[in-house]
Formats: sequence, C-alpha cells, structure tokens
Amino acid sequence: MNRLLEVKDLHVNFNSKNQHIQAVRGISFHVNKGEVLAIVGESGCGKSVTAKSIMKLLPEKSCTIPKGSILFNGEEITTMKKKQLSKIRGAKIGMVFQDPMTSLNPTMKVGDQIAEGLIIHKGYNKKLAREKAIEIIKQVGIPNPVHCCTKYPHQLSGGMRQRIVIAMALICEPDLLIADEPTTALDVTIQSQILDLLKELQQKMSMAIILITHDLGVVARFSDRVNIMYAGKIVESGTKSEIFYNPKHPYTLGLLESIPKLDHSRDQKLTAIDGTPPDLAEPPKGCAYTPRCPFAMDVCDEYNPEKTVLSRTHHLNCWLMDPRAPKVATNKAVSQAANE
Amino acid sequence: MQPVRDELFVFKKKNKEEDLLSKPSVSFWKDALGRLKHNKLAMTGLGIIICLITMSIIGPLLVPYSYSDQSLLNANLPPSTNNWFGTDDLGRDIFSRTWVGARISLFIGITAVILDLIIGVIWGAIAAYKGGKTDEIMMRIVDILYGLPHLLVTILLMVVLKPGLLTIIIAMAATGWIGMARLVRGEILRLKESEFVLASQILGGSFFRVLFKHLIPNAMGPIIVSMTLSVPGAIFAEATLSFLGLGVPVPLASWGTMTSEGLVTLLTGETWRLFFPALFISLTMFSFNVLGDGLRDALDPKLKK
Amino acid sequence: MRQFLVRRIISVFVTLFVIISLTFLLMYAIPGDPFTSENRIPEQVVENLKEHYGLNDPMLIQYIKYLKGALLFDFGPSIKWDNQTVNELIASGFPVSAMIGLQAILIATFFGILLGIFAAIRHNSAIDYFSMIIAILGLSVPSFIFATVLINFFAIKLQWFPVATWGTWKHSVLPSVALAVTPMAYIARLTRSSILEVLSMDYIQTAMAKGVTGVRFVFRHVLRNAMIPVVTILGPITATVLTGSFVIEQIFGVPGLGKYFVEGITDRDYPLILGTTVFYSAILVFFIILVDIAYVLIDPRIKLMKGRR
Amino acid sequence: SNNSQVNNQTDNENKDAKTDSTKEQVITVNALSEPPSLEPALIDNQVAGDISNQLFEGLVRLDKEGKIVPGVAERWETSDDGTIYTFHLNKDAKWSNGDPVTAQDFVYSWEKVLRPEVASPLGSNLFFIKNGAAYNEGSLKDPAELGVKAVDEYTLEVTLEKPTSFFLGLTAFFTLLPINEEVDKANSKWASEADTFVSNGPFTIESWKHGQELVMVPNENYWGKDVVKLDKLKWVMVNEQNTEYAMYQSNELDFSTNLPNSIRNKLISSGEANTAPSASLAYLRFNHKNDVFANEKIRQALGLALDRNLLVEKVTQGGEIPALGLIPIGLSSGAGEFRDLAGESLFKDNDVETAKQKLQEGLDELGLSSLPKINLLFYTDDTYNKLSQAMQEMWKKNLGIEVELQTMERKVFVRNIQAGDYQLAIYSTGADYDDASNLMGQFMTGDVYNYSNISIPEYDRLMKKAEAELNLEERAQYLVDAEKVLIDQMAISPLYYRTKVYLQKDNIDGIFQYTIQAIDFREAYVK
Amino acid sequence: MEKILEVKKLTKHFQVGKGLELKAVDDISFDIYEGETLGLVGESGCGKSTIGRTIIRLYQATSGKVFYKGKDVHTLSKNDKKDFHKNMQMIFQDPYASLNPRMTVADIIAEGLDIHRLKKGEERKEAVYQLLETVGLKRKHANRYAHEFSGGQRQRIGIARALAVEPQFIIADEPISALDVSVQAQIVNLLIELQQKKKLTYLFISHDLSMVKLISDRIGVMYLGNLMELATSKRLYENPLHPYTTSLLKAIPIADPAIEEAKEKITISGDIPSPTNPPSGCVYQTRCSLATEMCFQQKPILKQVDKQHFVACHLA
Ligand SMILES: Nc1ncnc2c1ncn2[C@@H]1O[C@H](COP(=O)(O)OP(=O)(O)OP(=O)(O)O)[C@@H](O)[C@H]1O
Ligand SMILES: Nc1ncnc2c1ncn2[C@@H]1O[C@H](COP(=O)(O)OP(=O)(O)OP(=O)(O)O)[C@@H](O)[C@H]1O
Ligand SMILES: [Mg+2]
Ligand SMILES: [Mg+2]
Repeated sequence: MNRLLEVKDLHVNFNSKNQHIQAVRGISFHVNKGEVLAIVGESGCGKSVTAKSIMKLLPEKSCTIPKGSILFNGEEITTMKKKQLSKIRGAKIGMVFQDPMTSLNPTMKVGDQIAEGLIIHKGYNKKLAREKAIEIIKQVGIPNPVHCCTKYPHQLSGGMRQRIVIAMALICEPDLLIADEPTTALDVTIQSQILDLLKELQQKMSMAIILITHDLGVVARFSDRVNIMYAGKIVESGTKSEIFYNPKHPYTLGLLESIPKLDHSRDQKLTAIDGTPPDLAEPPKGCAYTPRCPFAMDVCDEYNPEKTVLSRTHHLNCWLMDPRAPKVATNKAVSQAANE
Repeated sequence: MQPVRDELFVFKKKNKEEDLLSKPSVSFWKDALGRLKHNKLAMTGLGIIICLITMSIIGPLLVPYSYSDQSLLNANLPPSTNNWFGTDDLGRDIFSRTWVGARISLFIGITAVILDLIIGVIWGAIAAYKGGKTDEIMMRIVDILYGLPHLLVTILLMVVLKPGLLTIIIAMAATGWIGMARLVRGEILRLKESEFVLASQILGGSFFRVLFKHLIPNAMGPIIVSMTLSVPGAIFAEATLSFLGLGVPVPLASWGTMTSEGLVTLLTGETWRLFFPALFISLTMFSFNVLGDGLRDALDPKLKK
Repeated sequence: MRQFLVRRIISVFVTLFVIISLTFLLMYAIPGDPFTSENRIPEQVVENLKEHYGLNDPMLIQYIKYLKGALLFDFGPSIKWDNQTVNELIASGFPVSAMIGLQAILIATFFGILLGIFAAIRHNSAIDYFSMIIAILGLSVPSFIFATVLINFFAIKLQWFPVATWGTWKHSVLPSVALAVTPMAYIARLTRSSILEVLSMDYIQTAMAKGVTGVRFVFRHVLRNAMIPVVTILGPITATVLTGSFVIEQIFGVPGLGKYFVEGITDRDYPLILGTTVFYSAILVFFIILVDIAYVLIDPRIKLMKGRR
Repeated sequence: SNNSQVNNQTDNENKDAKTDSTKEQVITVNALSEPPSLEPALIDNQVAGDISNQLFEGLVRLDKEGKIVPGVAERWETSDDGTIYTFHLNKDAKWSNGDPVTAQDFVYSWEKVLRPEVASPLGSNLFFIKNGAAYNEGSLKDPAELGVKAVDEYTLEVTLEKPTSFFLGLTAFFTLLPINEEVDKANSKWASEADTFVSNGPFTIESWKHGQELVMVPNENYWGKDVVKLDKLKWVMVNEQNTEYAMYQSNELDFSTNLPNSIRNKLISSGEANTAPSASLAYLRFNHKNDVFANEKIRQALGLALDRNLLVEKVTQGGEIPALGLIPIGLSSGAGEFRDLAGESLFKDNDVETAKQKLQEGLDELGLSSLPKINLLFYTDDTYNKLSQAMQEMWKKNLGIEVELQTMERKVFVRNIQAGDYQLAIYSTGADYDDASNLMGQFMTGDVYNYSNISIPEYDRLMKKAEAELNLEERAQYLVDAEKVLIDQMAISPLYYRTKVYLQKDNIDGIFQYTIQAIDFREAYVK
Repeated sequence: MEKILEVKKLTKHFQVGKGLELKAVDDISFDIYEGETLGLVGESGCGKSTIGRTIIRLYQATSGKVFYKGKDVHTLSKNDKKDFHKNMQMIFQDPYASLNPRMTVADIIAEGLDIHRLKKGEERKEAVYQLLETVGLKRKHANRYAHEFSGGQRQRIGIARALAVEPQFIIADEPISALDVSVQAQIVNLLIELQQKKKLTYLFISHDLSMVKLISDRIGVMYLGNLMELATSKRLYENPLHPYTTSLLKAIPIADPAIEEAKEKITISGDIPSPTNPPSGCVYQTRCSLATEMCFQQKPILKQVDKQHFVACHLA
C-alpha cells in the first residue's frame, strides 16, 4: 500500500484558563504517495491546525491532542521524540505556512533560510546549498535570484515572501508537502507557474501534496481529491469531480454556490452562506452546520451524523443521507433556500 | 450509541441563534492581572514582598531593643533567644536593625523601580520612536550623564544637599535610569517598524498613544527584567552613597550598609552580621524576580494557559 | 552607513566636549583642591605647589589648557603621581584592567547567555529556577563580598591562585571571575526574557518545520533575534569593565586603571580626573557606537537615521 | 571560626618552614600603593617615605632603639648657641653608581627642596635652616644665603634660624635625604625608573613595575653593606586591609602593618600581632566660635562622658591607647619622653558624674535648659563611622544629649573644618618630627592651623615661653604646663593615641620601627 | 463625480544594498473619484502595496504628489492629518503582523474609536460587537488575542478595524485573500453595501481577478512599477489591450475541473526582469511574445485609447 500519511480520529484542543477550544474534532483522512489532497473549508475551521499537528508544531503549552493518531510512513508522529521529528521535518515533510511575513526569520537573509534545509538534512556545504537555493528561487519565478538571496524578508513584497516560503519547503524535495494557502498572495500568472512547478515535482518524485486553499479554481485545476472541512470536522470528501459535480453535503453546496462568476453583475449580491460557524469552545452536540443549513432537521441538533460512503472515494457526514430523511434535490434546493 | 429516533427527521423551523457573551470584556492589562494571579510562584514572591514590608513596619516593635541601642559589652553575640539575629560590633540588636534597614532598602529598591519606569522607559521610548535628531540628542544626553565621573557628581550633591533619603533619590534619579533608557530604546527601534505600529499610525494614533499602547507593552520583557534587577543595584548604591555621607546618617541602618559593614566578618567569623542582611536582600531579589517573571509571562498572551 | 558614521563621529566630539566641560565645572565646584589636607602644610608651600601646577591661572586659561590637553590627548603629569604623566598612568593601567575586563566580559557573556538559553528553552523547569537562583545570587551578593569569598576559598584554602597582586595569568583569574558575576547574572536574565519572546514567534515554527535543531536552531534562529537587549547592555558594561573596577582592583591588588578614577577625584588630581574621564568617555562612546552598529547588523529592519513619519 | 584561621596559619607556617630550608634571603612587604615619587624633595606621604628610607641614607640614621647614630655623616659638632651644625661625611659613603656622596650633594638636595618652582610638598621641614622659609617663599633669591654650605667635599655646615633641639633627628627624615647632583642635573626623571635610579642607602632598585611591584637589592657601594643581609626586598602594592591579611596568611607577605581593624584586637591578644607607638592622636575638635562650645563646661562634659577604654577596646579595636592628654606616647619633649614628664592622664576617663555636673553648670551659664542639636562631623572612614556611633550613644546614655552624625568625603570635610563650618568633629593629628611642640602650635591663638578658634591666653603665654627657652628641661616644663592648661579646659578632647599594629613572620627579624620615621629594613633577615 | 484622490507622477524608490536602487513605483499617475472602486492588479512585487502605502503616508514618496481632496497628503497640517487618518483607512496585506500581539481584539478594533474619541463605554463595546458580527466573527472573540485566530479570522479583524472609524476612503490591500469563498462573498457584499450607503471609495488591491472585476468600477493593471493599462472593469475584461492584461485574464483559474484540465499549461516565457534593473524600453518586453524593435528601445507612455481606457503599449 502506498499510504504516505494516515490521520485517524485526530482531536486538537486549545486550553486556556477558562475554555477549551476544540479546533479539530476527530478527523480522519489519508494521503497516498504522489497525490494531491486539497483541504477546503470555512475560515477558522481547523485546516491550519491540522496541518501543524501533522508536523507536531502546535504550541505544547496551550495545545493538547487528547485523541487520535497520525501515521507518517507507518510511524506515529504524535508521540515521536524531538530527534526523530527533526529528521522528518523539512526532509520528509515540507511545510508552507499561511502567513509568509511572520513565518520568515527577519534577521536571516532569505537565501540562507532556503539553503538551511539542505545543509541540515543533506549535508551540503554552504556554497553548494546556496547554488541550489538560487536555482530554486529562480524556479519559483523570482527575478534576479542571486540578488534576492541576499535580501531580508522585509525587503520583499508579499508575493515574493510567499514564494520564498515555498522554495524553502521544496528545497529538500520532501515526500509530502503541506502547503497552507501557498498562492494567496500571488497573481494568477505566477500562481499558475508555481502550481505547475509543484505538479512537476509531484510527478517527478511522486511527492504528495496537502493543499490548503480557498481558491476553488486552484482546487479544480490541481488536486486529485478534496476534503471539505467545517468546524473541526471533515464533512465531505471525494475526488475532485465527485466534489465539483456531485456534491452532497449542504456546506459543500453552499461553498460552490458562493464562487463568484466572471459574468456576475455588479448590482447583484454575491451568494454567501448565511450566519457564522459555531464557536469551537462550545461545539454543538449535533452537526455543527445545522444553524446555517437550509435543510436542517431536528435530528441534526441532537446527533452527529455518521459517515455515509457513496463510493470508494466519496463519503460524507450528513443526516440527509439517512434513508429516513426527506429527499431533496440538493443543487436546486440550495438556490431555492437562498432565494427565500 | 442510542438509536436515532425517526421523528427527528423533519426540517427545522429556522430560528436565529443567539450569540451571547460568556465573559465581560477585559482589557489586556486586566487580563494580564488575572493571569498573574494564577501564577503561584509570582504570588509567593508578592507574598514575600508584602511580608517584608509588613515586617519593616512592625519588626522593630517585636523586640525590646531599638535599632540604635548599643551595648558594647554585648558586641558580636551570635543569634540567641535574646537577640534573634545576634548583635553587631557595637552590640546592637541585628533583628531590630534588619527591619529598620528594610524600610530604607525596600523604599530605595521600589523607588529605583519607579524611577526606571518613569524616566528610563519614557526617555528611551521617546528617543527611539521619534528617531533621527531627537534620538541623537536624547541618547547623547544619556551618554554624557553616563560618562561624567559619578563620584564627582556625588560629592557635589553632598555639598549642596542635606543628607537623607531625598538626596539619595536625587542621586539615583541622576543616572539610575540610564540602563533602562538604553534597553527600551533598543527594543523600540526594533519594534517601531512593525506593521501593527503602522496600523495604529494610519488610524491617526498620536505619538504617545502608539508609544504607550503598542510599543511599550511589546517591550515589557526586557523592561521587567531590568526593573527587577535594578532593585539590588539601588540597595547597594544606597550603601555607597551613605558611606560617602549622602544617604541616611548613621546609626540608621540599611541592608546595604549592613552588608558592607558585615564584609569583615568573613575574616573574623561573626558571619551572622553578614548573613541576615544578605539573606533579606537575596529574598527581596528573589521575590522581585519571580514576580517579574510572572508578570512577564502574564503580559505575554501567547504563553496564556 | 558611512553617513551614519560621519554623523556619529561628529557627535562623539560634541559629547566629549560637553562631558569634559561639565567635568571641569564639577571639578572646581566641589570643595578642596589637590593640596587640601589635614596635615599642616605651610601656606607658602601650598602657594608654590599651586603655582607649579598652574592652578593659580585664571579659570578661563585653565579651561582652555584643559581642553587643549583633551584634544591632543595629552594631560600632562599627574599631581599625585608626579613622576608619571597621566598618559603613562593610563598606558600602564589600561592593559591590566582591559585584560581582566575582557576576561570578565567573555565569562559573563558566555555563561550569561548559556544560562539564559537553557532557562528560556526549559521555561519554568528546574534549570530555569536554577539559573534564576544563580542570577539572584550574582546580583544580591555584591562583588566585593564575592571577591573576598573567592580569596578565602581559592587562594587561602585551596591555594590554587595567589591572593592578590599581578604577574601571571593565574593572578587574573579570581578578579575576572569576581568582576564577571554581576554582568553575567544580568545577561542571563535578559537573555532568558528575550528568548522567551522570540520562541513564541511564527518564524520559530518555520525553523522547526525545516527540522532545524540544537545549536543551529539556538544560534541562527533564536539568539540573533533575542540579542538586541543583551547587546544594548553589553556596550556600556564593556566600557565600564574594560576601564577597570576600583573595588575589584583594590581587593586583588591589581595595578589597573580603576583606582585612578576614584583616587583622581578623592585626591583632586585634576589632570588625572581629566585624563580618566576623557579616556573612559571615549571608550564608552566607542562602544555605544558599536552597539548601534550591532543593532543594524543584528536586525536589518532597524534604521538608525530615520526619523518618525 | 577564628580558631580555624589560626590553625590554618600554623599549617602554612609549617609548610613554610620546609621551603625555607634554602634560606632565601627575601622579604616581601606591602607598600600599599605606588609611591607617587621617590625623589626625596617630592615625597609627601608615608608610602614613598618608607620606601625611600631603604634607598637613601641621610646624615644620621636611627638605631634599633631610635637613637641617633651616624649615617652619611661620621660625626658632627654643634655650635654653643645650638644654631650651627658641622657634619663630617663618611668618605666611604658612595652612590650606587660609584660616585662619592659629597657635602655638595646635600647642599644641592636641600636647595632643591626649598626652590619654589620645585614645590616640594614637605619643604617646610627645611624651614628651620636659616633663610629656608624666605628662599622657599621667593623673597630671597640667592641660594648662597641659605644656611647650608659645603665647607669642603666632605664637610657640611648647616646654620639654623634658631636653636632647634630636634634638628639632628630630622636629618634622617625623608625630605632631607640627599640626591646625586650630577645624576639629577643630567636627567630630571632619574627617580621614576629602576634603570636610572641612583641611591646611597642600603638598597637600590632592581626592578620597578609601576603600580605593581618594586624590588630592591642591596646597594653594592653602600659603606655599611656588611650589615645588609637580605638578597631582595620586595614591595607589593595592595591597598586593601583584608587582602593584605589574606596575603599574609597565604605567605605572600612576610610583614604586614595594615591590618583590618576588626581583627587587630584578636591578633594582639593572641600574641600574633605586635604593637608600636606612632605619635598620632585622634581627638574631638570643638568649634570655639560656636556659642555652646565656647563654654568650657560643656566641652568638659562632652569630653568626660566618654569611656575611652571601652571605645578603644570594643570599637576602634586597633590596639589604640586611650588618650587622656594631648601628646602621644613616644614623642620627645626635647628632654626625654614627653608623657613620662607630663604623666599618663590629665583627667579621669569616663567620669560620668562630673560630666553631668559640668553639663548642668554649662547649661546654666549659657542660660539654656537643654543643649541645642549638635552635629558631629567626620570623614568617610570605617573606624570613625563606628566610633562616632559609639560616642553618640555614650553621650546619649550618660548625658542625655542627642548628637547628630554626619560623614563627608575627606577633602570636603577638611574644607569644612578649615572654614570653621562645623560644631564638633573627629580629627587627628600626627607629628612630623620627634618633638612635642610639633603638635602644640596649632592650638595657639591665631595660628593658621587653629581651625578650632581656640584662644587661651595662658596657653599662648606658656607656648611662647617654651619657644624662646634654650634650656631644654625648662622648655619641656613649659610644654607640659601648656598641655595641662589646654586639656583642663578641654579645648579639645583627646580620644586615643594611634599605634602601629603589625604582623611579622616568625622567621623574620631585624626590622626596626620608629615612632615617626617609619621603618628600616637595613638589617632585616630571614632566620 | 468628484476626484477624491489624485496621484501625480508618483515615484517610490527603495535603497537596497550598496547604491542599488529599486524602483518599486515608477512615475505613476491616476485619479480616483468619490464613491468609486479602483481595482489594482498586477504581478506580485510590481508595487501595488507600495502605492497604497505611499498614498496613506506610510512611505515618503521619492517624487510626485498625492492629493486627497485637493490637499497634498505629505504636507498636511496637524489638524488635517487627524482628519485624513480618520477618513482614509487601510486594510493590510499581512493581517497577522498588523495586529498588536498584546492587545485584545476588542481593543484593536476599537482603537480608531478611541483615537478619534468617537465612542465610549457601552457604546464602544456595542460597536465592537457589531463590527465583529459584521465581518462574521463572534462577540466572544472580543477578548481573545490575535494569535488565537486563524488566518482568515485575522484578516477579518483587520477589516473590522478599518471599518470602525467609518472612513470615506479605504485602501484594501488583498483584503480577502485569506478568506474562503463564502466569507469572501460576505465581505465583498458588505463592502459594496457600505459603498452604496455611505458613498465609500475603495482602492482595491487584489490578485483575484474575478473579485476585482466584480467590485471595481475601473481597474489598473501594473507591471514592474508601471501602470500598463487602466480601464473600466467591463472594458478591460472584454477588450484587454495590453499583452500582459491578456495573459492575466487567461490565467484565471475556474472552479471547474473539466475546464481547468482542458486548459493548456501556461508557461511564462522569457525572463522575469528585476525591479532593480528594469529592462530598457517597455518593461514587459522580456516576456512579451509580440515585442517589436520599438518595444526594446522606447518606453511606451500611458495613452488614452478610449474615453475610459488608457494603455501603455506601442502595439495598442
Ligand atoms: N493558539 C490558539 N489558541 C486558541 N485558539 C486557536 C489557536 N490557534 C487557532 N485557534 C482556533 O482554532 C480554530 C482553527 O484555526 P485554524 O488556523 O486551523 O483555521 P483555518 O482553517 O486555517 O482557517 P483560515 O482559513 O482562516 O486560515 C480557529 O477557530 C481558531 O480561532
Ligand atoms: N521596505 C522595502 N525595502 C526595499 N524594497 C522593498 C521594500 N518594500 C517593498 N520593496 C520592494 O518593492 C517592490 C514592490 O513591493 P510591493 O510590496 O509594493 O509589491 P506588491 O505589488 O504589493 O506585491 P505583492 O502582490 O506580492 O504584495 C518589490 O520588489 C519589493 O521587493
Ligand atoms: Mg489557516
Ligand atoms: Mg503587496
């Protein structure tokens, strides 16, 4: 089996003196070698937290993992010792953080920051590592890479920083790349160039990618499978076409509806899902989407929906899939609900 | 898991959820105070400081001797039931002297902290934040104050002022805050280019607002450390000043002078004369430090637990 | 940078000028002159002495001479040590003080930072408390007591080092250690506090995500970002320590510069006061410029010349 | 814990005894600090004085008992009126560079001391020579008129202003030591470095690391080199009592004179340390301009209410001797030891009853019900700090007087005293030469050093008589009477006489110590 | 419509390293009218943020002027300055860095209210809650600190802060890049609603061309510090004249796997020039497939091709 990463029933809590924020509430998914898994979801639903927990990067003081396991290449990460971890981090798993400004060391030249991975993991000497760094900076499309190497992060524009962060994650050619919104600050041409680069690496070295993004266009273009997250849970997961063409969960539907069309007229309001996600400090008993769901049933308040398997790749957690639920033609129903 | 009842499978009637507030709103400072209260070690420190202050008030009343009562024939007695901390070389009760000394030393220590805060922090912060010429001038003033021979200044003060606590404070105010000013300047130079500072500026945040709301709170780490560390410095500086005739006149004691005078006992063996003042200085240091550490942690929301 | 240096060098002269002038004023403002003494010295002798040292000249002339001396770095003979010029006194004392001071600074910086690092990385652990206790002792035990304890233990009991005087490297060990304690404690506490701050930054996560660990992690990612406060205090401390500590040098009988700072003043040895003040201030200002330069080198975001918008 | 120190020390001594089998003739002593200058004319302190005493030899020197014995001068005659001294120099006396020591060297040296431009700080020691003061003042320009002449190469004739009984002893004092004229003329800085240093005494300088160490070796050309047994005399420069004691303990010093006060008593009573008189008095200065202290009774009350024995034993603890008179033990009256003549005590120590009575009388005379606030001034010093507190307490307990204590930096203090800006002060005075009158002039009405503004006609009269008196016995009696007048009125209140307390390793001997001229290592040796 | 902002020959150079100058913004002029939205798109690093920051006085312009309501913003009097800062706000590109780590969200959002003394006590509290809800956060979040939020939540805090003082002009630097589509839609709806109600003016910097199109009246396209094309959004999308604009439009990803898979791979041919060493002639010539001799030699100026359409290209 070529399962690279397997996350099982992962829970993550943030503890402060009077509340526990359950940022991730039991998610399970896996990533195979050489595949691109996209994670899409409402802002604040726990995507970044999931990503960080795979790297065991969450602050130890305030954050606990009460339950769940993360297996990377069959090895358990949640209980791994520092030493072992450092061999995986950067070398086997690369990570692109969401906030490129604050995630770069302000007092280190970007060239050195990129080259560092090679020096630690591959034992490159300084010069060679630098050459490689220049090469990869060029690949991510930054003009004048030699000069760029000698700059400090604050001298770069937002997009440039983001590309530096990507270059940093890629330099050791990891088996798994976790990219947390890697292209938000990039213009579309550069974005497509970066995505192409990722694709190329992915194919060449069968690198797996977990892509966290809001841009459903990017998802459509780039990913193999998609996980839809909502309030700390995965609500629907399937292949790209299953999600785009046969979405079942009301939240997925809502998301797809919200995509602005290029021919959208200015006077028309954009469709958005009403309301806000629940507070994860006191998550609801039942399905978290209930208050915003146009098809909410009484059961949704009380019980958590179980997993419904639609195909080998497509499953979701929604009471609508229960045989007892009223049948709705989901696509249309969404528009109707919106128009009401 | 319980079986799910069939009748629940009906669409809900929409009712707007209520977003109620669970906690009253708190400011950063209140929040920090709350966190500080939960830090046991820091509270221990605070407790010790309060005890020391209390003892400095009532301590001398607990024994029948005043701090200045001499009994030359009973000089250098080790601690006993009569003299709990022993007696000094003039036969005075060290217990009583220790607590009278506490008044001066604690007062000096706390004053040093206040001076550091009032002059040092503000001076350094303004210099760094204003930058350019202002920085240049303000920091050169600091250099000049630091470069002047202290002893000369002290002697001059001794000539023009009457000895006493106020004089000590003036002497400390002349230069005591300089380290703090430098430290704060360094931190603020680093912080002032932060985006959140820019954000406040474009909201029209006034100079002092940005300074007090954004820059100084983010420089609290070194400020607190330097503040707590200025306590022993001030306590010993008082001893030096007193020795030079600037401080409180003998026979009034302070921990600093008691320690300096106790130095000889390392040779002669009456080490209790050194031990007690040194112990209480260390204890004070300890309390200020744990309190400072606690405060530092409390002021750092990222360490929130 | 060049512009910065030029500007700073000009301001160095202004600073020194002000320091010198104020010192001159102070010197003459305080009672007593070099020849004030409890001993019964005939007026005639005092007159001769004053004439000899030019103290009978009008103030302005003395001031100008004084400035000239400072400018040429030639302060003439000391009044007390009249067989040596102030320059000679400084030249003979400074290397000694500087050697002890340098060793002390190295000890203080090395152990201070080390202690700070461990305390911060193991925040609120045993080692954190241990480092705090060390720091507390370092600060609440004044250096003169510490020096005496060192002598009693290492020189008298164990006889590892000589009690006092100067000559071999062994002579420099105890004074350096005694001198290092307070700065070490200070540095340790500051380092700890700023490392704690840095450790909560996002880029530390990035470094960890790259698999950076150990020494590299501490030095390249943590320490540099935490160095500003330490460097700030290191500047003036170095200047002070290099130019000698009166107390330490006195206790260890070290022929350093420290005593001239105090005795120059207590003896009202005007040329010596001038010489030591100019020398110290120059070194101080030099190290403070170094600190400013270090700021820019440590944190590229810092711009010294820029005013506020 | 004191025991352990003693044990420790005997341990060290045992160790020492072993290493000493080689009998290296080396003694290490402490000079406290770098001597400001070693040229006799420029010396103004004891440190340099002590060092130069080993390097130079004056016309006379003092033997073990402090008696005058020949130095460079083999013999000497005094004129009948006591104003002319003729010294016949020892023809074997040589400088360390081989030059003979000539009468001209002395003429040159003394003229240099008195030359105004040289600004010799202790030049007043030569004011006894005819025209000395005038020449120093500049009113007399011709050096030939000075009362010192080289009759021939080896005969020196000194004419004094007036008969001066102690002049002969004074020629051993460091200001009057000779320097080599040629060397001095060739290189004015000869006295600052070991290479150029030329001396005529038992020792000469081998090496001199400024501020650090000065090493002396015997002067090969010294006429009395046979009595010099040491191979080396090392002077270290450590100005800290505790350290000095530690060095002594760890055998880094063989001889120590500068002990921490707090342990002196212990060392004296255990017999480890010895004491020697030192011609110096600590006393209380009253400002007679102050209304209160102008009153004799008040002064007496304050003076009598002090328990000097207790102060010395429990407070100053330096082996001092309670002073119940003005002139310290060991000082000459010109006709024998002064204290022997005048008696030990001129008043009763710790006479609380009388003190109380005097206070009441004084208050009545002043028309006061109680004393106004009194301020006791002293300069920053550990001993005075303690002493003042103890006295404060005694006055409070014995007389019910509140005295406020105030300490000051030394020169500021001196300035305050000189300006008469004080009420009560702790002060001290020491003799420059071995004669009681040295300490007594300063209390005469109108004397420039009379910072207490004392004016006692009887005292002035007696002092003037003594000054004019040629008969040494009579003169001594006048001085004794004068002292009695002064102390009876408590014009000042004596506190204690200082002593020298020193430690000397058991294997060392032959070090001579004197009341005034401090110390002589000429005949010192390691056993 | 009235001009609310005039940017005249604005140039901003950065000193990078020894003697090296980086022309982040190179001689750009444009106007913004009251109540309109000007979109600004362009390659990453082309100087969009720099323009925004220079307008709001975070950077001192190297040359050129910016007039807000006829007043030069770089030489405002003290009173005008305060007014200016109340009326012009900015949403930062980097939300996390722009939030003070030691302030609660409530204090961050209310800072403008405090500075301009707009609301106090209960009123202020209520205003904060309103704003939080407006941007889709919860009242409860008011007591939390910035690091306790997700990227998108932080961005919304930044938006709430900018809205708090009810400014007339907002420079929105990538205001929605970290938000999911649904929240994006909410925020964009909100911005449009505010604009309609209060005649707000926006300078909207974004990479998301579909959003830009939707929200902007006019759009400027930048490349390497230069303004390449400026037109109404409709015109720009229907009739792009500059080759760079064309390539941008082609690269917009569509949320439809079928379309995306059918799309041919876009490769950027040619060198990406460096702003420290811009190419001679037209700055786009290195990547332009249509470049002619003229493009290598002469820098095209922004010329008007239609009533609302300007372009800087020799070929247009
Ligand atoms: N340090 C923390 N302390 C408390 N709560 C936190 C902390 N970090 C994150 N959270 C909470 O955890 C939840 C999930 O955050 P996460 O960063 O994973 O969101 P996200 O899915 O990445 O959202 P976005 O798309 O906006 O980045 C959020 O509700 C956030 O408020
Ligand atoms: N403080 C600075 N010092 C030096 N160069 C800078 C500085 N800020 C920006 N730059 C440079 O100016 C150019 C324009 O930067 P700017 O941030 O305006 O780009 P941008 O258009 O906002 O890009 P993005 O879309 O990636 O945010 C970039 O090349 C950048 O490297
Ligand atoms: Mg995120
Ligand atoms: Mg930008």
